Amino acid sequence: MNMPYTIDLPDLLHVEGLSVSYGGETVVQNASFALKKGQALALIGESGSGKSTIAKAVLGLLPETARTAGRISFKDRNLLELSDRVFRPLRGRSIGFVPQDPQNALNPVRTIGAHAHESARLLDLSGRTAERTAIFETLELVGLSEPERIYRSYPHELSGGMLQRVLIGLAVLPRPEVIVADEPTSALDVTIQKRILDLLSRLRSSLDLSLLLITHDLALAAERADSVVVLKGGEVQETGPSSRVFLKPSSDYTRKLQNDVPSLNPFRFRTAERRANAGEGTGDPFIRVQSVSRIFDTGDRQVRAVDDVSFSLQSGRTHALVGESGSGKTTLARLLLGLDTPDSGAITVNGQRVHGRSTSALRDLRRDLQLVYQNPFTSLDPTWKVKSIVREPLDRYAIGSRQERDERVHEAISAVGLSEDLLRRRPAALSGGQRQRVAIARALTLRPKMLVLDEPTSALDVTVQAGIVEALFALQERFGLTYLFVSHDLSLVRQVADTVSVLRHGRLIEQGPVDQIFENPAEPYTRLLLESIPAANAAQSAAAQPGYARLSLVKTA
Amino acid sequence: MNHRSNYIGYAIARLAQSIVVIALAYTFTFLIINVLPGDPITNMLLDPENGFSPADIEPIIAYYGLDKPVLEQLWIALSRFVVGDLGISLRSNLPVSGLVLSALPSTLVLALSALAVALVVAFLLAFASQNLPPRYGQGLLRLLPAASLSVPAFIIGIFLIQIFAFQFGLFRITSPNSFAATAFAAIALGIPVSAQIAEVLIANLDHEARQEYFSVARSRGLSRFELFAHHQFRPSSLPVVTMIALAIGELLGGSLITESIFGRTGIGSLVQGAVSSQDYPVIQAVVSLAAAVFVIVNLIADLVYPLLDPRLRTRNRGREPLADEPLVDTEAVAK
Amino acid sequence: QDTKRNPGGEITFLLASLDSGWSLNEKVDIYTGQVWGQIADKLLHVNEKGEPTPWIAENWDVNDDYSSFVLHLKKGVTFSDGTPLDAAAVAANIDIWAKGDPERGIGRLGLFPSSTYTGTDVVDDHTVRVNFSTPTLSFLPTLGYHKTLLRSPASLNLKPEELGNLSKQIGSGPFVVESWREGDNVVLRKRPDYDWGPAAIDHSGPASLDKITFKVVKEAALRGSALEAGQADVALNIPPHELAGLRGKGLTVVAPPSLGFVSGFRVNTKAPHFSELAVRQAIQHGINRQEILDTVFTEDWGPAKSFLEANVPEAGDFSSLLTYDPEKSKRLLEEAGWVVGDDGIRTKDGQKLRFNLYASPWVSTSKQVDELIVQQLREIGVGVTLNVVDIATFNARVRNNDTVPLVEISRSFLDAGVAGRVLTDLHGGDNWFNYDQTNEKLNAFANAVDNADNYEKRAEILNDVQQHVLEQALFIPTTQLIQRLFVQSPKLKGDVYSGAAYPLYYGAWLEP
Amino acid sequence: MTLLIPTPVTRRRTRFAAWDVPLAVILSFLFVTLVIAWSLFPSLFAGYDPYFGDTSRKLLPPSGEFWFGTDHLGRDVFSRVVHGSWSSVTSAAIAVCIGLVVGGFLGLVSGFVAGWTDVIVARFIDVLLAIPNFLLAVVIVSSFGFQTINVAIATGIASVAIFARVMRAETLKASTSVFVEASGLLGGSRWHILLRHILPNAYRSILALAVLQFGSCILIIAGLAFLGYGDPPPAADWGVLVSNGKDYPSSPWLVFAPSLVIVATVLAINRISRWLRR
Ligand SMILES: Nc1ncnc2c1ncn2[C@@H]1O[C@H](COP(=O)(O)OP(=O)(O)OP(=O)(O)O)[C@@H](O)[C@H]1O
Ligand SMILES: Nc1ncnc2c1ncn2[C@@H]1O[C@H](COP(=O)(O)OP(=O)(O)OP(=O)(O)O)[C@@H](O)[C@H]1O
Ligand SMILES: [Mg+2]
Ligand SMILES: [Mg+2]
Repeated sequence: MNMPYTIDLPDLLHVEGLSVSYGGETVVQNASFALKKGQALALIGESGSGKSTIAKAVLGLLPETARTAGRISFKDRNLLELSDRVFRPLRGRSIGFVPQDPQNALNPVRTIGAHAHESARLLDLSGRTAERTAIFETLELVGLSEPERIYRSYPHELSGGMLQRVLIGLAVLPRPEVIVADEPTSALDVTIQKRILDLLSRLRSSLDLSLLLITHDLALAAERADSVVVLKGGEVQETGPSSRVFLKPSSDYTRKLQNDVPSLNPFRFRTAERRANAGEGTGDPFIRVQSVSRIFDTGDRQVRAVDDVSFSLQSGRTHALVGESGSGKTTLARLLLGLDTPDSGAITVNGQRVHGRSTSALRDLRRDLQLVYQNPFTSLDPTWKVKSIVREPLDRYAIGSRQERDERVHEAISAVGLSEDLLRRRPAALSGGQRQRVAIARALTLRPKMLVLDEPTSALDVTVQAGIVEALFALQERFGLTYLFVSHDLSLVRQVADTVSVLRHGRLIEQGPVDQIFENPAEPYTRLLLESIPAANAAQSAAAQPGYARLSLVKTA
Repeated sequence: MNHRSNYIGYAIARLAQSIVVIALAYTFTFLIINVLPGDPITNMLLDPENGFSPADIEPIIAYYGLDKPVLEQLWIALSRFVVGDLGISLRSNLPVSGLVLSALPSTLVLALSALAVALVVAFLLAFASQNLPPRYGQGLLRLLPAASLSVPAFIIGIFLIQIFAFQFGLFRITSPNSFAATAFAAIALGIPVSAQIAEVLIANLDHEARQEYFSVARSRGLSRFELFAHHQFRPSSLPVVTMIALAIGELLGGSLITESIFGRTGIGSLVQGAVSSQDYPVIQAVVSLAAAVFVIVNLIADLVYPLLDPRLRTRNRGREPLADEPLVDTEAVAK
Repeated sequence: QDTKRNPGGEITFLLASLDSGWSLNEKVDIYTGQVWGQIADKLLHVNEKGEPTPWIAENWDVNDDYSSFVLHLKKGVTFSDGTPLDAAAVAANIDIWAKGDPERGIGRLGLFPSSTYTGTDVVDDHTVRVNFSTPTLSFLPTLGYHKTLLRSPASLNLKPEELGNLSKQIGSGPFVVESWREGDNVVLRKRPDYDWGPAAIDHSGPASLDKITFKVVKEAALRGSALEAGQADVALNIPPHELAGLRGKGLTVVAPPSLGFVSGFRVNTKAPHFSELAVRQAIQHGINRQEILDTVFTEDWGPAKSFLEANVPEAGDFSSLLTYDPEKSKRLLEEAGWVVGDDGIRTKDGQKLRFNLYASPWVSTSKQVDELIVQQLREIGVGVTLNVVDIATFNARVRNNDTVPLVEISRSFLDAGVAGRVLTDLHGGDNWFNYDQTNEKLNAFANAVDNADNYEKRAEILNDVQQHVLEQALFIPTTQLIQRLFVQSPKLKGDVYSGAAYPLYYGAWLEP
Repeated sequence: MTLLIPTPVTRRRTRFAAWDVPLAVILSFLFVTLVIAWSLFPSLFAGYDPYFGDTSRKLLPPSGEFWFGTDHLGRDVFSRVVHGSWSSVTSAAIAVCIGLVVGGFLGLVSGFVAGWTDVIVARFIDVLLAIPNFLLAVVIVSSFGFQTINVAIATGIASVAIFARVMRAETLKASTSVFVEASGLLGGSRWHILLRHILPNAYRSILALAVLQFGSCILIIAGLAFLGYGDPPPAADWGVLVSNGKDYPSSPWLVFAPSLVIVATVLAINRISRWLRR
């Protein structure tokens, strides 16, 4: 699957000194790199570093407001100089595109078939039936076993993974020479992500494609690409063969990136001491969930979102809920907070039952039990200033004097590592990472005993994620907090949790101390989840990275 | 299949709701009209030419039941309304249903032609707004809808008549139902509506052009026309269905002014006459008829919309993005 | 004259409304009246001098004290549904006029002297006798009124919901309804077997015009423009300021005189300050009638010389009582103790000389005239606030409201006896000046007019009434009232108007 | 009379866009300010008495002296337009206030309080929505009496539905949003959530709608005046001016001069609303 990295293949796509600016703002500066025939090149970098802009430049899809300089050579033509009319025949036929977000990449009012015919037309086949045959073949090629049904479906009738396959199919259908894939899996589950990436690799070798892969995940880039280009703020930090960049990063930025990838540093937050007394712990559990079920009635059928789940959690520890999307993690968290009522089973917090209480009793309970939402962009009221947001719970519970409240706000803000001058801003003027810290600060001002963290970092970059996780652990140390950590990112869970529950379709699959689960998964499903973690090229990095060796052990076990 | 029965259930519920709304509109109008003390008969007969004394008028008022308490009158009117009896016009002594039915076709013709004008103009504007190169005045063209929304409808009407009827003699206002006169009345009535539709349509087209799937479609090397037709225009035009439904109300209301200016008789002039003589049964009938038309058209729009927009066909499904995805990649396993 | 007559042709007549329906008695309004004049005949034709002339009644006998009338009907007259217009039909019509039919929601006819009516005897097929309990000088003129239309007995007996159906309302006139649309238009076709036109029209046999189309065009300005553009032949009630332009385009303006009161205001003497003679007289002389004529009207309007229209036989010329003399007005007010305040409005005992004026909702030019009067009265220090309201609001605010001193009058009649009926509330009189029966002089006048049993005697009394009312400034005339004004194509000839200014197109023809 | 279909947000908002005001919006603000100045201090702008004319100079066409010409009583039309702005502006404002307060309240209640209240209020809103705006206004004015204040009230009642609808949608949107649930978790009561979270978030759309409705209320009021439901003379409301002017087809400036002011005002207001809605 992995081609040896060779220098003497011809360049198919050559970017030289590319600069792109919008208005006065230059977002890509003097970028140069080359993609060789049949090879995969990864562009990595944090959000806003200009990755998509480069992809659009290659596809000739930059908006009219963009100004470009430099050269993008494709088969000896400078793509930047072609008019739209001349460029059009290249699109699809020579350069294919796989977009980032499969849900929005297909016209919702047209069937998959209608889309596919647009691509199939580029093959210049003799008629619609011939096109159909080609389409069905391609759909099967990308692993969609019922091509007729897919052909007739509308985009919203398919799952994200299926859509991403469809999109890959549409891209490869006209047999292009290069495929530009802009974060093709970042919107998908780990398990699906792996399948999609495997598919791309397979197609690349069987169809002799070159791949320009855009991602923000260094591990993924190292695992899937022959060479890597690291971008920051529109400038290229370093380029080189992926194994070299990955193992011996030459720029500080890449080193930092490498350091922040959880899968490469499984013990970053869990000291040896902590790991030593991992496990269930002793004494009365702070939280006890007993055979809880929640069934949703969606009109035409019932969804067992949570199905007979039990676990308990000691004070001061971190328990993780993992599972693919839709496995019932959020539902369980909401049940715990009393935002939803279970159909059966019981939940107690600190010995008190959560459900069947009056509103005010529930309110008292919640003082000790706070939630940090998955998406910091929707959980803060856009019309409020940060200071009022953080103060809101204090005001609501009428805690202390005015001055004490102010002090607590400042305390909480600095505890999450934000500077005071943000207090006067509104959420719109904050970055995603800053917002999530504000949300955590807000949850902390009441000095709760426990935080429920529902995928607190899944909407954020790896670097930002690392910062937030770091802050959370510092807080746990300081205040002895108890965490329920919900995530689908197993490598992150491994970094943070003491114990873990694996959920699937609402059912508990496996449960235990985190190291035990990761090193000795009893269930095939858990194993499959673990295998999906992108972890660079195992063989090459085993020696250099101890944590890595463990992962590869898991894989081969 | 379950969602088909859902759909039928939904349709029945909406229909019932519509009937309630129409009956409420009738009641509501009745109550509003009865705010002012006095009654139409007195106002009609106390014309100074007649020299009547109130005693002369009393039996007539009693004949029409206008001396009864308001709630009793409402009850009588409502119980007639539910069996479809709209009563007799106080002014012209003709059955209201006949009056309304004979006025309706003319207004419907006007409103539908206005709608046609509005759609044609709006779609042309929208098309030009996307495909006319900026140097040929695309910017000006985009200002047009907002500008024409600011012009009172009667100005447009007066202007059209003065120019086309009297200067160019293209139509005679004495035969307002002729093709040309109807066409110009439809233009006067349709322009504000077309401006609204054009505004939404242009905004939607711009919005679609910024959608991810638009640039993805572009990356498949589609021609300009294919792009416009399938990926920009088609999704943009769906909300127009809802707009058309809402515009019906505006067209019916606007017919008051247009009919008055163009000398057409229809619902608008009927209600205007009725209002000036407090012809209660006619006012109530026209208002509830307008409400009925509006409600029915909107009902149809609501029911048709899911058929046009595939996303809404499975509205209540809940999100289970990956439940039907095979867990294990069969192909990968096979290899 | 007949040599020029040109048979055939059709005309289009524009008017502002046709939505009062086609029911009986009071449902005939000034617009539907235009149509009725062509499709229904009357017993008499009353000319603009108020003189009754023969029509369906060929001649008539009156007893000495004007309380019993024998009408001799023309023979061979039929309604267009074929039923004969005989004595029984006439008696049925007169009964409906006098009594209405409350059972079917039909009111009596307002101007008909119902209170003294005792009944109609059918003497033979072509003779009726109409009886009253007291002298009723107004009976004969009333027969020329535009609402005393003769309709077929079947039409009189229609069910309530059919009364408004023009197809079922059958007359005996020179035209019959070819098609109609409620509130929009009526198309008339000539009746080929018609041969009983009024003596006042010098024509016999069927009408000359083949077809008349009445079409509603609400906007007055558009009626004028349509006429100008040759899209119509006659338009009713065009605003005066447009007339000069239309004349300039070669159109003819016809302003037939009508019998009635002039336009002006009756004074409610119960309103604050208006019991003071000085105030009333100051206003009488503070109004510049010439300026009103010059600004609002055209040469078709004449100045008011009394409160009766000049063509009413009993009207006198009292111009000297109606002069514009602001100095006199000011003097009168000063003498009465009204002094000008800072805001230019006169004050006495801390009360301002200020009142609300309501423009008549029945007269389209009233608003403009009143605007001018507001300006003029300001000159003499009287503050007037103008209100323009619809009929319903007018009735609610102006009737029986003793704070409104000036109430605009626009009223036509065919018999001047009405003038006696407005002075007091005797016998349900209109009590214009709100003295009830406290003013001896007015009481005496009212009785004298009511009891007069011949026209000459009554004319003398009415002369004194006019003198007194104007001297006392109980009525403040503005201008001659033109109830109906027609702008028409110069080709239209032979149109004749009734005393109430309604056209009869029986004798009309179009010049080629 | 505007149909409020949620249109997709047109421009990407950057942090400083709030300060970046397009020229057209500045001009619109200037014009609206001028109109407000007219209505507050008419005598600063108008040289002639708007209510008392000199009949010797009636019906003069526009000229250097009489910018908008004179009317049938010789009054300066420009002065009348300037003096009429107070009542034109206030009547539109009254209409918008009624719509805003009543409609806003109904929308809030029906969006926030579930159950029967919502059902009843929602049906009531449906009824108001189903009766064409203009028709409803005509019926109301005719029963309240022909006066500009009643016209304003009628127009306000007719616009209740649209405010209620938008408010309800905004309330529903806000009350199902995550930050509202979060506030509940943080101990916020229902009142607190309603007043501090839902209202402030609905405010922007409602404000933009109010501005937009201001423009269309001017048009509706003018339309009603055109049909003769306006204030009596010597009132100089813009709609009344147009309505009176239409009887003088040979003096077209009587219609077109005030119409021009109406069009310019509404255009400016719509532009501002669009800018607020961005
Ligand atoms: N059409 C545009 N107009 C102005 N600025 C833009 C435009 N598109 C992108 N930018 C800016 O250019 C910069 C680079 O954006 P780009 O989309 O290339 O980043 P990215 O690396 O793909 O980020 P992500 O990982 O979030 O997708 C960003 O600061 C972005 O705000
Ligand atoms: N209010 C609801 N009504 C109906 N079904 C629901 C509701 N909430 C959740 N579900 C269903 O319950 C199942 C579990 O949802 P849940 O949100 O708990 O998953 P999750 O594990 O948090 O997924 P993700 O990783 O995507 O956040 C899903 O199938 C979902 O469709
Ligand atoms: Mg990107
Ligand atoms: Mg979740």
